[in-house]
Amino acid sequence: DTVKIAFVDPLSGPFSPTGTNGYAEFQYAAEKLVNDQGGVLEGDMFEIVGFDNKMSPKESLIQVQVAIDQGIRYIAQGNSSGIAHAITDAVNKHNRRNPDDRVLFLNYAAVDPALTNDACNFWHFRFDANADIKMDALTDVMAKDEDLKKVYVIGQDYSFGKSVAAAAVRNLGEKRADVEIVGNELHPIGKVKDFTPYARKIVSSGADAVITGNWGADMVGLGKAIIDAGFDGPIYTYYAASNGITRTFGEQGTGHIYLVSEGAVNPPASDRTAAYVEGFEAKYPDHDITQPRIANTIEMLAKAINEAGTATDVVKVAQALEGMEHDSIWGGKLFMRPDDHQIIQNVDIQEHTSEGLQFYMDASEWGMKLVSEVEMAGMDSPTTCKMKRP
Amino acid sequence: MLDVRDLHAYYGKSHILQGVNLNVQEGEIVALLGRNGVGRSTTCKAIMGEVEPHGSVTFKGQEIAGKKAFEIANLGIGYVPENRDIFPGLTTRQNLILGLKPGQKDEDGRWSMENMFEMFSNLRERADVEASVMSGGEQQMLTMCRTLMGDPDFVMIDEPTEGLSPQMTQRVAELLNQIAARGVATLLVEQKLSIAMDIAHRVYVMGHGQVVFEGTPAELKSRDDVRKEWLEV
Amino acid sequence: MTAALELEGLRKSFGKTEIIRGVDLSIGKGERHAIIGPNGAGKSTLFNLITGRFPQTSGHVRLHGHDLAGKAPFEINRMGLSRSFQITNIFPKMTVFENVRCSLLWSMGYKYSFWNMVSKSRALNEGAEEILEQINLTSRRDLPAGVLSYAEQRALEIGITIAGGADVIMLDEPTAGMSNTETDYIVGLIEKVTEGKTLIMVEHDMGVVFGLCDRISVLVYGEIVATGEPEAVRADQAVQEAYLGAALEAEH
Amino acid sequence: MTDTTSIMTKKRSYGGLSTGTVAPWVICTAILLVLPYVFQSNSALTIMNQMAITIVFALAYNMLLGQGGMLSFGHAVYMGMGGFMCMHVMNWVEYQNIPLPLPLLPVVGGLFGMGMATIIGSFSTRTAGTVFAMISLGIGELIAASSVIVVAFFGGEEGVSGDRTYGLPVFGYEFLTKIEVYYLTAGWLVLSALLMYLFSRTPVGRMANAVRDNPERAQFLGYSARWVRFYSFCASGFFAGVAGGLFAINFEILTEENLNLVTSGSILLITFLGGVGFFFGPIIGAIVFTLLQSVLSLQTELWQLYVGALFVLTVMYFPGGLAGVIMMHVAPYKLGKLGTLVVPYFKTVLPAAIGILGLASFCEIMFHFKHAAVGENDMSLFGIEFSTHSPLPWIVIVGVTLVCFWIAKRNSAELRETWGNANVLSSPKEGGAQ
Amino acid sequence: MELVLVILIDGLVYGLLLFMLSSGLTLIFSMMGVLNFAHASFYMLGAYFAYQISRYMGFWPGLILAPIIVGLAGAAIERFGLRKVHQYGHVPELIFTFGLALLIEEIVQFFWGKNQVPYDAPEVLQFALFSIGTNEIQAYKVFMIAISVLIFLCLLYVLTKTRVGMIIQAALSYPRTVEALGHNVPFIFMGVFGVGTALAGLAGVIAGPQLGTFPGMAFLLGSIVFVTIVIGGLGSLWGALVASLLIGWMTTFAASYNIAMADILMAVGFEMPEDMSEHALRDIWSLTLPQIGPILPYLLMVVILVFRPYGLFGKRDA
Ligand SMILES: Nc1ncnc2c1ncn2[C@@H]1O[C@H](COP(=O)(O)OP(=O)(O)OP(=O)(O)O)[C@@H](O)[C@H]1O
Ligand SMILES: Nc1ncnc2c1ncn2[C@@H]1O[C@H](COP(=O)(O)OP(=O)(O)OP(=O)(O)O)[C@@H](O)[C@H]1O
Ligand SMILES: CC(C)C[C@H](N)C(=O)O
Ligand SMILES: [Mg+2]
Ligand SMILES: [Mg+2]
Repeated sequence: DTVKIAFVDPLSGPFSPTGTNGYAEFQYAAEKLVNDQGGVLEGDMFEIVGFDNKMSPKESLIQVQVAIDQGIRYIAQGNSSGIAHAITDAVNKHNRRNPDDRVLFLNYAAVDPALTNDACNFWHFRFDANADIKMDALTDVMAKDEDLKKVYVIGQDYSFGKSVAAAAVRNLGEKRADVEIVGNELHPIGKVKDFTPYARKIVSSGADAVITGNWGADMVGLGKAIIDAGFDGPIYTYYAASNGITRTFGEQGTGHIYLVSEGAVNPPASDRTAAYVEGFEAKYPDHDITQPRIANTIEMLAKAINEAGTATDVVKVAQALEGMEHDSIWGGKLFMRPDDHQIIQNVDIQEHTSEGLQFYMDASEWGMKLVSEVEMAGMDSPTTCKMKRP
Repeated sequence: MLDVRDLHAYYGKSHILQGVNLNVQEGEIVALLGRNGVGRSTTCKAIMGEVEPHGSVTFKGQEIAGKKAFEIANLGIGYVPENRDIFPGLTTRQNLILGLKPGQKDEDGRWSMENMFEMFSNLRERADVEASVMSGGEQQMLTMCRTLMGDPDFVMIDEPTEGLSPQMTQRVAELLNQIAARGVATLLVEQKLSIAMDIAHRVYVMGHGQVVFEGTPAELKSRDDVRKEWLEV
Repeated sequence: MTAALELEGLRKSFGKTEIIRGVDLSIGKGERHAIIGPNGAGKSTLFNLITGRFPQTSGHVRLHGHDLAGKAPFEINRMGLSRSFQITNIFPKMTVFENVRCSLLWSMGYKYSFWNMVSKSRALNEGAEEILEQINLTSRRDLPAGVLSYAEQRALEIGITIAGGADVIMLDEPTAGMSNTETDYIVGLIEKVTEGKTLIMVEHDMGVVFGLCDRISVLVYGEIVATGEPEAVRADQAVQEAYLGAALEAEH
Repeated sequence: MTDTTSIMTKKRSYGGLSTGTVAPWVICTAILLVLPYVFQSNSALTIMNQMAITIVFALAYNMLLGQGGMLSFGHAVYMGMGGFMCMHVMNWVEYQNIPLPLPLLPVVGGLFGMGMATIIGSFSTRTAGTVFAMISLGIGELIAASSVIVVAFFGGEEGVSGDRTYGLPVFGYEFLTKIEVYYLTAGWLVLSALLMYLFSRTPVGRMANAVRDNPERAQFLGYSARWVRFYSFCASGFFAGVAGGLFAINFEILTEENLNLVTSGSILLITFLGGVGFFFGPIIGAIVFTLLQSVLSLQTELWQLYVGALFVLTVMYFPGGLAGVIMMHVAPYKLGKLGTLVVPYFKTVLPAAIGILGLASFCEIMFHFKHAAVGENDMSLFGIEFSTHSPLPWIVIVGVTLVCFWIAKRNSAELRETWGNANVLSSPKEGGAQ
Repeated sequence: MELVLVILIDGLVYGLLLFMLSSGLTLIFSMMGVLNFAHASFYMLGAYFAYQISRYMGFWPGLILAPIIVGLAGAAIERFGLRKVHQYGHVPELIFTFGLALLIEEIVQFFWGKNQVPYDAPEVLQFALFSIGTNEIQAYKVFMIAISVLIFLCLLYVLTKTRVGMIIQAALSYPRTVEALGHNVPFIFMGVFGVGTALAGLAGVIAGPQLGTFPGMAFLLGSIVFVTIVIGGLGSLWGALVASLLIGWMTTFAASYNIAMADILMAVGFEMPEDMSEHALRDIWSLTLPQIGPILPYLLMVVILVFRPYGLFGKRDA
């Protein structure tokens, strides 16, 4: 029988761009990396089942329940840490109350550190570097920039945005005590109609660089406003790529937009990587590989299932995942840290450009190019997670 | 001028007009009498196209049944509804202005706003007060004037003297005669027999949604049976 | 004994125009009093002042000796005064029956209670049915009030007003728009239900006025020019000119 | 807009509940009792619970809209506030182990919701109409926005979560399983629905209608329009709060979405879809909408398109809402002519329905054609597999759709005819005339 | 300080943009009484149409054509949808527009996808006209100001110099009677709705490049427009203008100054609790002006409605 993975993310509404893109990536990964390789165990195929959570915690919980009833054992979600908190909590309760149909929560993008610290639990695995780790990598690069004097930190007013801000301040403090944080503020998420005033503040604060965790419309809005206002320094971001963002920034973005992520595709790590991306671009022309970690998620799950020898006893699978090491299709190693289920991987800094690209984004002539890479970022980052194991 | 043949009208399920026949000639005043609820107002509404008419209504030899209300109005039919329908939020003057047909200017027609104010001095005093606060009687005058502003060739007036003081009632009677004098035909729905009898050239009596008597006021006076059966309880 | 209703130096201006110019009037218990006068004289305004619809500019209104200054309409109504409107004012979407039943609720002491079921109270519903009988609308019981013919709505208006059984009843042109025969019927009804109660009515139909009322006041331009027995008023010269004009002949 | 009372009072059954009024309640309760045996899966229970909650909320909302004529754009506030309070209480119960049995939690929510309503209502119910509507909109936005700011109470974006099972067990029930929660919810559903129904029969309830129709006249009947509004508002707030409590018990988490404009807006849509003119309208609305949202969205990405279309068509052709459609048939039923409609319905509504499905299929296939991954040409509709890149399915769908609509159109005249006759005591003339 | 000047300009731009939306809505909401929740959706349509046109013919044709197309669409919707619903009252109309908003959003996503589209200001206007301090003012912003002022003048003329306003207001209470006086009420309603939506469309055309053109743009502006005209007072064009500018400047200033509640509280003489993490009022202490900026208009609206129900300039009770 097939191994089903529930993809619970917004497939409709204002947040659907990230959702639908992730959905495509999951389907492609399952097909290419598992099914075409003959599946798991004795030929069981992966199947990705999409559930539209409309970016609503309530709907997420309903859909998760529906998924569980369909005999699905693996819940994948990533869009917004807020929802992730709801799901991880619900999954935890469910597994405690229904010992005989437990499920795993594969978090592929919700990067609020809390999820692998105070809010951690045995059933939650995060395949994305959390906000702290990413910020660590980001600030490493920034620290090298000698004439960086003033930095402005701005983000969305919710758990993720807050943790980005906190991490930024902490890291810069440690690495470049001389750099001054000229601004550190949060704006309501998805409510700001015109970012100009924020841009004005940033410009007149005389900042040389901006750090933001914004995503979706909040990212484009902020970015364009800042550049229009006449800012000419770098903008260090988490999610300023694809989903129309790259295309909208266009020429304006070159030399401004930097982004921290994993699995840079320009240049591709190997022919296998290149083939994988080409295949995807061919199959999904109006999507891009925006979340390379999704491939890792699928590969590691498959590996874990094979090691555990079962796809239904998720405890065994989870145990197999814990401490698993794996060679990522994007190059470099992957290590699922057992004590907090936070993946450790290479983190890349990339820049928005039109030169020297093998792969473009948004079917435009722009894309993201590797600037520098941090090996196994956050390997020894601390965690407060104390998880109860079954 | 106006010729109504076998006119039927319905409200939902209830069959209100069951074949009304009547006609009005140039410059004559025709009174439409009957008990409350027999369907006199409905007759006017049906002619005006406010309730769907079934049957034939010709005006100046032209079939108007099925036409839209504003088309009918622009053919020269004026209608003074029984419950006044003063437009709230607009002043007396604005109410009168709305009486003008699209593109029509004051002074164009038989009556100007000035004439109206002369006839009913109360209106002049209240010209720029919000009309909906005016006294019942004043509102009654206003509706009549509003319709006349549009310079119709034929007016249907539903209970014009309602709520008017005896004096004013006289005044309205005079006005109706003036209207006729200026060659405008009138269909008068009236409760106060006395007045109807005084000024009407011909009267129709309605009952059971049909016209049950037609003739001159004099004839009606002489016909006690009709009065007994159709006008009294 | 204190008068049922007492007006003292009552004045009302809208903006600069003064509509009621110092009205003094005292109406005894059980009296049937008519207020007549030309259109725009201020009769309805007077009603509105008494019933608290408008605040007066100056002067006093006393109901059974209590000053009504600053009281809201619903408070005044609770003190036993009920009125009808010249321009029909009913609950168009509710059924005729509901219209009447609602007008009984407060007077039957249900107030804002949410522990009584209206459909359960026999007194309430039969009371309502009775009113319907009286105003001849039983046949239209379950129609939305809005679809009644004009005169039917007028009848309902009166029904709602008298339903509460208030002891001071004010009617603003109750017979307007009714044919002579209807008029006669309604007058009879009014006579019956206001037995022993105080009635104040505005009316342009002299037949009704002279037939029904004990005393008449003539209001002209916001001032009372005459008050007294019908015969006296009818004889009054000023009244003749100001108001009745040729009307009397017309009516009788 | 005639209220169901007019139909009740016809029976002149003053005093004593007539079977006519009791029967529906008994039946509904019975249905609620057996439902879990029909739909046993946990997800079915989850969705039914969600329905029940929405029903309570929608009924509460209709106390304002349908009966009080007050249009609120911020009613989620009272449900949400009630819910949040319950979450906190739930957690206190857990940590301070206060002996508060879970089934009583909704009362807390209700009281808190009512508390909120009392505060807001004190100034918002002065008038109905636009002023009320806009104040409610403003308050709604304010509370929703502050929910992400005031983290201490609202828990920010993650919201507040708790665990219902840590309270003290009631008769050995710990509410571990969905089924237990279902019966708890169902119980509250029946109770609050009944209370709300009775409320609409009380003097305040009746006057709410009067004030809706003509606030001024109500004043001259001894009632202060403002107080009447205020009372209905508080009552509505209470039951909204109860719904919030049920939500807290079911989902064990409350977030900003429980307060925001979207929730407030959808409850308005739900209530209207069901039909504001009838007490049971919102119930139907809640059931249908929940199904659309949670089940249809599993079937198609276009579900919002269909929902939008549904609303537009409903208001255009059935302003009385779904309940209105049902009540339309009461008259024919009374005249014993319901039977005459069956055939025409079969001949008109059936093809129309197929036609609509065809139209939907067309949207689906077009969507698939435009947005599906390259090479994935196959899609399945109603269990039929086909390729969107071969002309045949397009032709079939378009053909079927057009033919069905044509048939429906042709037969609709007959339906209208029979419908007319079915509504009058007979005499075809009258019938034909409408 | 120069930032103030910059903010004044930005606020003006945003305010006038709001005005263009609200002016359209005043026509529809204040005059026809239709709570048109799809208004912002027409604004979105304007932006998308203009984007589509600009891809073939450039920005300027779009500026003219897109609003016209939107207006025609609006008129058609009135004619074949709203008109039918109108007779049932205002709530059904509202529901209708709700559904409409959903439909429009889905349709937009169907044709233009879920992502933001690259709809940009014309090259000729893509330069910094002047800069105040380090802040640059794009020429396009000045262009936006010009257009909005133009619109305002046109509307002022139509509403004050024609009978249309009166007719519609009268028709709200007694449509049949107005018709019986010879006015083609349905046609006028259709026209007004068309013009109103066209205005929204125009707003979209010129706001698209500035605020971004994506399926969520309608929802983002949805309710604020109502707030604007309610604050301004229903039926008052001047009110709409003043309120728009008020909100424009208010939100812009709020977003621009990080005034922290903590400072205020301490200024007033409160003690800053040392351990903030568990303090009950911690959120109040950490509150900053930009956080609450976006909700200030709603606060203002509630306050105004409570004390002055007919808004700043409204004559009738709102
Ligand atoms: N909208 C409506 N729906 C249903 N029935 C109506 C409607 N309007 C009027 N009716 C009924 O139609 C009948 C005739 O109404 P109409 O107004 O024409 O009476 P009328 O002759 O004008 O009497 P009145 O002296 O009261 O004006 C009345 O019995 C009334 O109840
Ligand atoms: N709110 C107001 N503002 C300005 N003028 C008003 C207002 N209300 C009434 N009036 C004026 O006061 C005068 C008296 O009105 P009122 O309704 O009392 O007259 P009335 O005696 O009832 O006349 P009728 O017999 O025609 O009903 C009228 O001229 C009217 O225009
Ligand atoms: C998909 C991501 C934009 C979600 C975001 N990183 C969060 O944690 O909320
Ligand atoms: Mg009549
Ligand atoms: Mg009067």
